[in-house]
Amino acid sequence: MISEALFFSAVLFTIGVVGVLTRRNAIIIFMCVELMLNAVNLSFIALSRLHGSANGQVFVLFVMTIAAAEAAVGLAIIISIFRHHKSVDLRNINLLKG
Amino acid sequence: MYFDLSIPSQLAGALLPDLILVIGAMLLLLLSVWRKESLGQARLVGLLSIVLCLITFASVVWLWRAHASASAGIIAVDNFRWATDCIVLAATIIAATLMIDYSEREQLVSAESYVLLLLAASGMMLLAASRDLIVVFLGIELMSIASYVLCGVDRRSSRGAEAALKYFLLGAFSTGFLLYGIALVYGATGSTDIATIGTAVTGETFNNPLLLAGIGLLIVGFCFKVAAVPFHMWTPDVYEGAATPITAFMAAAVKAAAFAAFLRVWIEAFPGATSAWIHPLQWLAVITMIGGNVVALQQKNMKRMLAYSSIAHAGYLLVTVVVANSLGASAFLFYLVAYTLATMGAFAVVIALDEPGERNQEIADYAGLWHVSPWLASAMAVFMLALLGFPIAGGMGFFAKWYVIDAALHAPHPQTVLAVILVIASVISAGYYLGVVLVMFMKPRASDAVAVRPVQTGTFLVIYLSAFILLLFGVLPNGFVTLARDSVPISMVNAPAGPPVTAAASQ
Amino acid sequence: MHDFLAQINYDVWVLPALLLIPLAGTLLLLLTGAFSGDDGSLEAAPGARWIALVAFVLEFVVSMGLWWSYDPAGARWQATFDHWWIVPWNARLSMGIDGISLMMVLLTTVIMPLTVLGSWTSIRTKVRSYYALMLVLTTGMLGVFVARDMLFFYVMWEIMLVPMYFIIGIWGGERRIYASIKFFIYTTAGSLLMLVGILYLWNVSASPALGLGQTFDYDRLLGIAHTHKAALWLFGAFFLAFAVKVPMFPFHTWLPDAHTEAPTAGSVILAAIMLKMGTYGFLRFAIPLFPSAAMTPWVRSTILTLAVIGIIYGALVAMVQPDFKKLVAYSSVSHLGFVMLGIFALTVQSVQGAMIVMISHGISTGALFLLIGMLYERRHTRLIEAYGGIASVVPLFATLLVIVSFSSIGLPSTNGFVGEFLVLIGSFRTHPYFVLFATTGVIFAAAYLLWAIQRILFHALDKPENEHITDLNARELTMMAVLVAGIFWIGLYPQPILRRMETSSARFVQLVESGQASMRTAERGTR
Amino acid sequence: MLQDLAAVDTHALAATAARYVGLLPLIPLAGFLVNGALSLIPAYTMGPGDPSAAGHDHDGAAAARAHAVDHAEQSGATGDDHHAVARHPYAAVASVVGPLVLVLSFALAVAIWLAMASAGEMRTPYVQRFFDWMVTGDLKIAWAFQVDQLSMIMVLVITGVGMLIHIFSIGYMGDDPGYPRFFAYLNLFVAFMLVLVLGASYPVVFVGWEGVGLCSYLLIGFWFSDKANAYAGKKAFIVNRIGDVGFLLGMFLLFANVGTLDFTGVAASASSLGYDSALVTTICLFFFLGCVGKSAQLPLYVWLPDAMAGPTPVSALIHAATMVTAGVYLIARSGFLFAMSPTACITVAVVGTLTALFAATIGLKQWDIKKVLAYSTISQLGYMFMGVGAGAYAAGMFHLVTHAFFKALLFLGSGSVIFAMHRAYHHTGSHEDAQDMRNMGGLRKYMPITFVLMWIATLSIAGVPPFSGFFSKDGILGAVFARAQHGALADATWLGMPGSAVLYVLYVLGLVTAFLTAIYMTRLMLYTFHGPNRTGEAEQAHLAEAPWSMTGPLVVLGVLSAAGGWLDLPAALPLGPVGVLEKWLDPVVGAATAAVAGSAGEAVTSTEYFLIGAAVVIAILGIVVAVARLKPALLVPKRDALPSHGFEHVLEEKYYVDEIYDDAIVRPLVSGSRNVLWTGIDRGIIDSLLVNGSAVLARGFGWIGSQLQSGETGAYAWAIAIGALAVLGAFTFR
Repeated sequence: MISEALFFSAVLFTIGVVGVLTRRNAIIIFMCVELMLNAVNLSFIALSRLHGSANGQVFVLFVMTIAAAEAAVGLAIIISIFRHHKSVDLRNINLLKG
Repeated sequence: MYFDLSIPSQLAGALLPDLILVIGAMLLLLLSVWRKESLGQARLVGLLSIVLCLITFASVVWLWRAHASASAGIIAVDNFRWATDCIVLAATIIAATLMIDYSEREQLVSAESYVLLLLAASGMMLLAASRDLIVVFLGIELMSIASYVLCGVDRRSSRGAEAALKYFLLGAFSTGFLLYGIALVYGATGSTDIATIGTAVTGETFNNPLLLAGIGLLIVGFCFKVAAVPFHMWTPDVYEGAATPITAFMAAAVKAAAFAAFLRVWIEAFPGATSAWIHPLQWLAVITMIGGNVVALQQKNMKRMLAYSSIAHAGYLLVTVVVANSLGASAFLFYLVAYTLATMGAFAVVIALDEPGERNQEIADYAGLWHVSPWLASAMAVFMLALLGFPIAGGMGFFAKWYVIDAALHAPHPQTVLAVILVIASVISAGYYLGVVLVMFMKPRASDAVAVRPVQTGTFLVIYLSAFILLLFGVLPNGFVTLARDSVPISMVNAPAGPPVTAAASQ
Repeated sequence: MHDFLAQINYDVWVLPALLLIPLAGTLLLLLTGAFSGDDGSLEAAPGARWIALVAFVLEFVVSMGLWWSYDPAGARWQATFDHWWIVPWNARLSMGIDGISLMMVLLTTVIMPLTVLGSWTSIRTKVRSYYALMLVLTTGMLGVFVARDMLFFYVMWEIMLVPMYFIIGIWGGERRIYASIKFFIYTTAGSLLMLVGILYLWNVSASPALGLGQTFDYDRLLGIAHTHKAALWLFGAFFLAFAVKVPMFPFHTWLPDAHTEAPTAGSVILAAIMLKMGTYGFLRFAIPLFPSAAMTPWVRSTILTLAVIGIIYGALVAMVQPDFKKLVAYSSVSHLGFVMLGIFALTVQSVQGAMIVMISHGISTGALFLLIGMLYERRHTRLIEAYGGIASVVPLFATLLVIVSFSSIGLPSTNGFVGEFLVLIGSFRTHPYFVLFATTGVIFAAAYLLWAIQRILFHALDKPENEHITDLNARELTMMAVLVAGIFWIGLYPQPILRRMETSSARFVQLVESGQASMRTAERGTR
Repeated sequence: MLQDLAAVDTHALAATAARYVGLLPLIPLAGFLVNGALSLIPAYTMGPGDPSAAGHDHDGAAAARAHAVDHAEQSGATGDDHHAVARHPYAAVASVVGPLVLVLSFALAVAIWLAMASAGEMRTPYVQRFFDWMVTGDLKIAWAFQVDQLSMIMVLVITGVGMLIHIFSIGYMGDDPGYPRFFAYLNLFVAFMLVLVLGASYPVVFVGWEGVGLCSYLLIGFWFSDKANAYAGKKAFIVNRIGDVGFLLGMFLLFANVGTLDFTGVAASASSLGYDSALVTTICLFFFLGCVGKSAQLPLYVWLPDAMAGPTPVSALIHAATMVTAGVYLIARSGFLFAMSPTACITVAVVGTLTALFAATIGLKQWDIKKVLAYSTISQLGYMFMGVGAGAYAAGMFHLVTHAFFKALLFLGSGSVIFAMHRAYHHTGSHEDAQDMRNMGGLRKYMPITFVLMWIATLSIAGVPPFSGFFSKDGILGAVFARAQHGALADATWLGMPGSAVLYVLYVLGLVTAFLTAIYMTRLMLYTFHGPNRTGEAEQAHLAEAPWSMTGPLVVLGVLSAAGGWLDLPAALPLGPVGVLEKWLDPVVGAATAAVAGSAGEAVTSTEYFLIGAAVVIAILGIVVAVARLKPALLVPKRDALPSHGFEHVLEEKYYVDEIYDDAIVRPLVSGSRNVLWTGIDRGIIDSLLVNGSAVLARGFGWIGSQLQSGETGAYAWAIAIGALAVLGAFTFR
């Protein structure tokens, strides 16, 4: 049971990573990151159950809170970038390089 | 003074400086939104945030002087924490000071940036204190989220926005790795408490793939935060795009706090798995030292050059993590003091010479600076030489590097090769640090060069105090050496510094 | 004299005083600069050079007491000074002189006032900074020569680079920037590895059995036995630092650029004093600390080969230089080859000879650079082909150039001969075949210098711009007089110098030989 | 040191004039200082305090000097001996000081000589120590002079002939703007030469040895504005330095094996080196290499003909009478070493003989009067080496002395001729070569005194009795013949050949050389003084004898050349006291001579009379042949002369040795240094490739790194992901 949960979590995490790597839209990338975090949350829950300790579940609560905060900040930043570039396509956003 | 961390009130006592800072920051946030935004109001918030930092600083010093100690728990009450707190707070004060001058110059009305600085600082202090991976995560996120916003604090700047976006996306991405790493370590050891993990990770268990993958992902997460190659690529862009005081803050404080947590986790949680992580970390240290320096050679923009320089310094600091013992921690702290002063001083000079809209930042713009403002150029030369690690003229920078090399040579597994590579990397770095000196002192002033404006008070103080402290303690580093030596994580205080090194030339 | 020196407790304060006098001068210059508000040009700040001159003359006067106070038959270290510095690391401001240091200190204090005179009119911008850097540089150089604490030594060793970097880079010639950065990086690259070596030594210096902690104390570090492998690595680290500084072939290419582009005083200091730090480093540190490594047959013969190559190669390359300063720079490579030969041949005569070559190279090459500087100041070119026949316009200059050149060639009765002769005759006893080749260096030395002065001084005066070069003035004659006196003094009666160095040189030889011997017995024991 | 002094006190010379021996070189040195100062005083006008500020100012003194130089340029005729004409303001002072110091030195030398003569036979040298020079470890070298019979001979020749040449120079150089400078150099030369011959140890001798090289350098390049002169001076010094390397190595080898460099010390322990050992032969050959350089022997003779670029008194004093004979002196001085190595001895003799022959052949076809004398000098030096090589140290020294007389006379005489020629050309403003014999002819009418004196010297050098050269040359040839018959050298083998055969060949070659000598000297006389005058119609009116200040010394030298033979009459011709010089030198070189010659003395035999007869016949034959074959009347002036052909041309071009050296050694060395060492290795490999190459490499990596930094967030994410994979991989596959 535990290995299935962990495997599932790993697959989800990988999907998130691949999404970040392949997509060029800032919002989609951000959503993929959220997917990664939630994959980890799944692991935490499973492991928490495995060890019979509450730590993992506490951790998940923190992660969810922080993810929410991150979402708030992130969307604000994406809006700000949209104001400047009229686009959230990362391919257009490379003033800074070298 | 003794804190029993299982009692909430005593836990609060042990977190006194953190609480002061957070509560103060909240109050300042209220103040900053209380009235219509104006430069004057923002300035007031800035000054108050400096005062708040000073109060926090005093409380840290008070606890430090009182030899506070505590039972085992989620936070550490030890000198390492206090020392890191002091460095972080000092960096915050410097950043706020620079921010006040910078905002005035750029007509940037942003009272909230000071509050964000304070919040980031509180995250850093939490990192310095953390003895539990949950706290580590909280600290990192608190610090990072505030930093994401800080990067884009100048809403008029598209470069600032781009920096914020890149930092945010990549930061969140790396958080995923860090978090996954924590999860796996938790899975392998059944605990998020660092000390407990430390006892669990021993010779027998460390072959657990869960644990190894966890350690590996933790390395990725931390290395992103400290900007180690190849997880560094956000650094130059973000440092260049962000407002200069924020860049200075990130280059010094963010890196310091992330490293503090990195070091503590490594010293307390994973010594049992040394043979597993030492080679990857060595390689990371090597490519960071070399990579940061060689790319810095190519830079034309001062901020970008300093960004790559900060990457190279992350490589030097990684050496202390590789060593991961009390000597490494002392070397780390000492290095951090010198590095913070030098790098923030350098950014302060950049701010002093800045033209509105962040122009006049190319290295070529500094040509002949010595002829028009000799003291500013001299101070910059001191910072450059300090970053290079040159004795006397570079002040503490030399002893910092010295300390790191000493830690490398004196480690239980002597890192002679790393020490030699560190030295070679330093030689490479001479190419660009001296390049700045050269441009300032040996090139003539361009005919179309912008006139140097009088340096604003805050910036002035930052530049010359930093230079003065660097130089003073570069001659007589006794005080800082003693402090650094006594400021190792609590778990190391009674442990020996490793077996006396015998005559093995290399490991 | 002895009584007077004893009465004023000379030995107690002289070394710190020597390090502090230049710093006081620097401070004075910086303070006057800070409050004057002018641009620091020669016209605006004519007093700066006087401050520097007074400081250097004072330094010279103070240092002269060492000549009498040093007792060759006395203690190993004299005029010692010891003060805490970095307590947690047990680094101390520990100083002292022996016969070898003594000569190097005096060489420095004699040359420095002359360099101020040499810069008197040629440095016209930012004079305060210039002289301040010269003063700081002096402290660094003297520090190297008197240090008995390895950390103190290293700090002094490195600190010299900065002022010299600025002196070359700001007041130098056309390619000054390239030359200065090359100088800095080249020498730093060499010495940083030595830093690792020093740290290693420090780490192994603790001996818990005797209750002694880690130390930088030179004398205690001398007593540490290393495994042969460790000794080789450590020697390698020190070797690189010193070999670059010497400079030994093939680590010499920074020198021609630095020498050529530096202002006159910079070239003089580089040649006369800073190059000697490399050879001094070998004498004081690299060899005595790791005798078993330094005297390993293949190491020794490699270094001797490089030394001999340096002698001949430097001379041959010097011969074809179109730029007189570069010619002299390559001649330094050749001369320092003799020093290295003498040091590694390890006989009392050869070591004494190496010391004399160090001193006399300082005098002769310093004088050559000063003379070139005087010419450059008048004609603004260093190219040999730009001159010709000027002996008839500037006879005093010509006379001095001929004297100095012949001292550099090593004409007997001048200083150059005494040093080379002692080196060669001493080295011949242990390494005759190396000497066979090295001795041919004296032919090439004559070839390159005579050819150069022939093209500068002699031939027809066929370039109109050379017809109105003015001859030397009183200031220039004064500084040359000092150096010419030195040339003949050492050439005719070097005995006072040899006597003062004799004990230290002999001790060096004996120390290395016994270190070698103990290594051999130890190895035999393990087999 | 005190003990040494005490030991010296007991010496027979301790309380005599010999204790002032230190003054001998100091007096000329003082002259040097005074004259040197005189030559610099007018130059020293207080310039502006700041050279760079006034560097281009046209100040008065500089202008005056520049004008003087212009004048010098215009009046300097092509290739002639006299250059600028402008009397130096302090010439009068220099005229007094310059020669006076030589007079004083000579007087002191005579006083010491008298003291020695009155002290009776003196078997040990009188060594006076002044102070330590280089004392360290077991090396002990002091400034010390050694007075003995050998050094005294040299001192007398140097100061005596030197004095005459100084006096000659007053007139000869009077109008030269560098007049005090000339005397300064000449005085310095005498000082160093005296150090050379008085030095009590090899290193002190070496001081003089190189010191005279310095003076030679300065004097050859005295008229330095002519490129050829400056070049010749440099060439002389460098070629000499090649020899000096041998001298140095000899000293090193000696010290490493004997532990001392004092003559007395080495002589005492020389036997420890082993008779005819490779070691002692090597030492001797190294020293001989030094002699080859200094005394212009094969293959290092090339500098001496060029050295004729110096003023003629210099040629007479340095390049004929004194300095070039230093090599002979050194071998005589080191007799105790050479006597132990027959191999080295024969080598010396062979090199000397070959040089003598070689130079004589070149002398046959030279047109420049001084060049003829130069090759003649090389040839005669070869004779001397033949003598000392054969262990006939006294004979070698004897020839040295007589050669000093007649060759100085020849040079000064030729100087007189050149002086006259130049003055004549100067009057008419002609730019002909004043030294080319084709422009002379028939000068006996105009310069009768010089004419007579030159003939005396010519007969002397040709070996016609009873002139001095006959006796000294005969002494050498006789000694070679005697050694070939029996003794250590006859018994030795040299390069696989029996010593006696080699020596017989040398003897024959010596005779051939004598024949050639007679021919080329007669040729010189015929072309210069006999036949019609080819100088030019206008110039003839101005040809005249030089003033008495110049002819006076010539007369003295003429007397010495004629009568010098009585110094050392052979036993076969007892025209007076026999073998004075040989007896005088016996305490110094007697033992060495005996060691080489063996026990058998040189009895007066019929063979010896035959030998003497042969030498005389050959000399006279040479003169006769020359007179018969050469037709001065057919000669045309230089400007009209046709180029020579065949072997004649090869001789005229001196066998192209200079060109060969130039092409085979000098050019490859210079171009190799420039193209291979400097451009190739130094700038190419070390600096560009390794030093700057590593910088370029670092920058290259930096450039790659910054290209990777594309600004694309996606790429950065990829970097993180790949990094993460790598880290995980490192954990997996560790």
